[in-house]
Amino acid sequence: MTTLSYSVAIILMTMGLWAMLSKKNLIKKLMGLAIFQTGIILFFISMGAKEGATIPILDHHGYGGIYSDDYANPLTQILMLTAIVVGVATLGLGLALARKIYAHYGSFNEDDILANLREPNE
Amino acid sequence: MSSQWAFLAMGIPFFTALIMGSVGYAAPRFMRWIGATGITLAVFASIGLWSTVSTDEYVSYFFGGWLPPIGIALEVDRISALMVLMVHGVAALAYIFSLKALPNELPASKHPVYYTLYFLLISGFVALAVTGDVFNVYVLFEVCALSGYALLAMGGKKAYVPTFNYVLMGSLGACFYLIGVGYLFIKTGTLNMAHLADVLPTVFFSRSILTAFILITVGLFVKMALFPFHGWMPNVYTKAPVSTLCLMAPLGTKICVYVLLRVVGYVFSMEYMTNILAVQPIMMTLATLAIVVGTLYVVYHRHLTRIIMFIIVSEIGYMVGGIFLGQMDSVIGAVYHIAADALMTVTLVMVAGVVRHCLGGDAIADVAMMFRRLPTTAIAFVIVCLSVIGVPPMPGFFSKFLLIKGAFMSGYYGFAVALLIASLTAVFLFFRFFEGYFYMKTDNTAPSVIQEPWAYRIPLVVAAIGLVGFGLSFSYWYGFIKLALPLGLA
Amino acid sequence: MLIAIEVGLLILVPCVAFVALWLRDLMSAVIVLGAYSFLMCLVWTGMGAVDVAFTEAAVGAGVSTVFFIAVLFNTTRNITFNPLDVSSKLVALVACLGFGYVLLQGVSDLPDWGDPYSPVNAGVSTYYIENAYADTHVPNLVTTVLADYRSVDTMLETTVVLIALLGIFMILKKDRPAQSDSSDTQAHDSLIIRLSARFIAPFIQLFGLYVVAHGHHSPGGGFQGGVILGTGLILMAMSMGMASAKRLLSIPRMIILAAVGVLIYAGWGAVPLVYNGYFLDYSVWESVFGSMARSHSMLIVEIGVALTVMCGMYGIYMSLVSDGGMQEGL
Amino acid sequence: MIINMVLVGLVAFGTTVTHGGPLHSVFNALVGVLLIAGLLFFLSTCVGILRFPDFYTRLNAAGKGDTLSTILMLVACALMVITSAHHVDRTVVLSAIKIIMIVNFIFIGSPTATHALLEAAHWSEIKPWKRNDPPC
Repeated sequence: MTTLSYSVAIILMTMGLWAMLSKKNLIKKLMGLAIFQTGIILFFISMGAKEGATIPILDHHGYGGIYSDDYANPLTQILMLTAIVVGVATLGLGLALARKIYAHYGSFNEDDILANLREPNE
Repeated sequence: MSSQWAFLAMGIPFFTALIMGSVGYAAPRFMRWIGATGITLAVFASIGLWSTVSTDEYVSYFFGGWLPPIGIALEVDRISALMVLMVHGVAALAYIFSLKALPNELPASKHPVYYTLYFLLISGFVALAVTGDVFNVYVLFEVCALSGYALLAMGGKKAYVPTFNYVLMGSLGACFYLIGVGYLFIKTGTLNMAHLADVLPTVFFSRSILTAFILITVGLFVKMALFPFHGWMPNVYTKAPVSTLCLMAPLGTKICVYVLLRVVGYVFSMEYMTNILAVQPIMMTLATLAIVVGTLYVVYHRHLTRIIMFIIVSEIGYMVGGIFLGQMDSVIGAVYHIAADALMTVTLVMVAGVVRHCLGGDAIADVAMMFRRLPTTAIAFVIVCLSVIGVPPMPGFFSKFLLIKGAFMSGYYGFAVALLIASLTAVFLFFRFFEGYFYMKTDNTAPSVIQEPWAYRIPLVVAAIGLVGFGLSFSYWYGFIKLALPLGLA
Repeated sequence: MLIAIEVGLLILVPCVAFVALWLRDLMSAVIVLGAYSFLMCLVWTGMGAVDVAFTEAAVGAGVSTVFFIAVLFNTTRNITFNPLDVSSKLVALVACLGFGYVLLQGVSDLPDWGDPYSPVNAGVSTYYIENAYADTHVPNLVTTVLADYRSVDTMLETTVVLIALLGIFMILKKDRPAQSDSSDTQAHDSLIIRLSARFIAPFIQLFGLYVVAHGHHSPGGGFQGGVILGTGLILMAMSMGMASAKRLLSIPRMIILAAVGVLIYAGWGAVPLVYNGYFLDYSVWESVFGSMARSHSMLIVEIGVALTVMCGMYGIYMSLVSDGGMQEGL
Repeated sequence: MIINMVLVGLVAFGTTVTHGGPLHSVFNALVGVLLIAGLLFFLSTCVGILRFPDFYTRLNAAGKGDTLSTILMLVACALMVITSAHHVDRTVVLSAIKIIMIVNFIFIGSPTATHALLEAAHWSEIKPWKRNDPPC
């Protein structure tokens, strides 16, 4: 479990990076971005996990003492909430741009778009 | 409480943007007055912050009243106060310029939204310069980047493809930075910059810190368009509207350089960078290459906007080189150059915008026409060119002098040579523009002088005067910056 | 806990991600990506991050899938193929290998998974867990840290949603409204769908409000509640047609509401400035609310967040699906 | 409605059952039976989706089997929440009621979604499968 969850996070990030760099389709690139970001989130969440801890909501309003070992780390979760929301905002903007590109060049494919760009009378 | 200035400098543009967003559709007539009030107040706030820092040296501001490792703090030293002053000064100039430039570029129905994003972008830049929390930097990167994407995409049909690439590259840079922060966080358990600087020396010799260093620097390099990662920048900036460019080109990359200084100089410490990692040769090679490549492209291109973009690429090389040289003088030179270069770039971009709008193009021939027809612009252009070349009373001279001095002191002669070559190229470039005035056959025989609108002339004149003033007051700034430098500089 | 299930999920997740990237039909790839997000939620729930899982379920699996589909609906779902470009693949391969290598190098000396005494878990977070309830009287620690200790982050994050809404609106907006041929926008109207959407939508809204208001005691809060409220509106827009959706909440009104949402947040935080306190320092409200000052303030800022996120998600959907024209949609 | 009544009755009855009594094991067995039945229906759904020849028949399998199996499993969950609690208090009953609400929404939402898909297929003129066509 120690290396597994970090490794999975790294695999996901690498996969996302691969898609962003090598895929020709703009939508696939955005999917790669989404996968990259989930990889990062998994990385952060797994660093804040604790063996045998419960969710970070205090039982019975903290009555009977609060022990930090009993609750998962809230800090990493906040950071990742931020990252998720930022991710969806970026995704929306990217999709809007992809939509505009499709409207002008009639394709999501990077090569077609570049070929179209070079044509002088486009 | 004088430390309130630290918040007001970022809060005033933020609230201005929100008020604009709320009333923009109901009362579009008031937009420019709200904006003018906001930017004036913001400039006052930054001056207040500057004077506070001149006496107190250091201002901390704790959001929510929680002390740093628990809450988020703004930490303003003298350098960041200078950066705030720079951002607000440039933003004020750009705002005045955009009042006239924007109606030429965008339909009026988009103006309220445009200015909302514009002010959010300004507040994001300011906050990046003053925040003291490494994760907050990521969020602010995204605030700046997203509003930047939207503003840059306004350049019309040609701008969409470069902007899409910029979305990918910008997100990639921010993600790299975030992973790096993750590695730092997992070894130290804190996100506050000052606290990190305290905790890090105990874990200096671990691989994860090395990984964190690599990822953070690479992420910042992508964001600031240093040489191997510069591909996205010239394309997206040349296609953007000029009023966006006035804000993005001077500040977007410079602020990232400052963040790099903060992260490398204050969090990792210069000692880690030079003695433990010994990455200095790699970084200096990158910086030198950036200068050389930028210079080559400058010679190659024939349009003013594009030339400015590659000047930026090489100037980024100056600053990164100055930071990684690790000498006291070179770091002062780099910081001074960040501010000077922001002023120079905004002037150059405004000149390009005026030429584009008044003369209909920005090729070399059009620029040469400028000397005949737009005298005010031409004078500003000459002044800024002198500064780019590095003629003595101008700020470009002092920063270059300090950088070359630092390069010689630490033995990176290649960097010094690259700087000199860049200066020579600037001379060449300037004369290429200027020769057009003498030798070019103009097709219409009696070129008439046109008057630029006031909204173009005021910022140009102010920027030119500011440039000269910034150069003349160099000794003051030298002492001012020197007191805030990171520890461990020779 | 059930380690076996978690290991299985962790192995399954990259496989599903691979399939999502590998599929040649964009619509199917988007659906698989939604499934991937959902599996990710399960993994995070297993690690005790319920709030993150909730957000991912609402945002990653829900709304972003809808955004993808909204774009694909207007464009194409096919991928065109060009001859294999070896050099770019090679560059990407080298970059990915380098990146993976650097990351794996860093992993080797990280603390163990689930170690309660690792620096992350023993550092600042201990303070949050042990003192948050005494400081704020809110049992959900995530909400506490989100809306009080690190509230500037949250404010900026809400701003990011606002920026995305404004940016997408500005990018997609047509300069002139297109000639509206509203001939067959309602052609595919179905009674069953409309009725059941009408029946379910109020419950969705109610649930969204519950999530916003109950975020102090259970997983949830402004973001999740806002997204749920937004999906309720999206459901109405899908089933009732674009025209009635615009009657419900037009785009300018939506932008104003989204800005007002952030303004509620920032304005509430700016009140302490009058009393010479720090920005977002809720303790000045103690004269009004007593010891619950921070708790109530959190509720108010969460309402601001929910307003912005609701308008943001709905506005982004409307812009994307109607191609900025706001004339016709799904 | 009837399902709801039955469910609420079951849950209410479940709350009265004491730990370790004979009825408790009956309830546990009921949970097991419901879970297994749900899994079986899921299995048949999978087989249907894979084996049926065209879109309409596949959707038939998916829509019906999926709804029923999900509901069965959720009912099992609702009962399990009650029976596995050490002592029945407000939060336990609330969770059970929430699960019953989910059952209701799935009961409405899932068939509507199936209907929407079918209608979309009809509009895009996908022909139903005839006996002699090759399976697509």
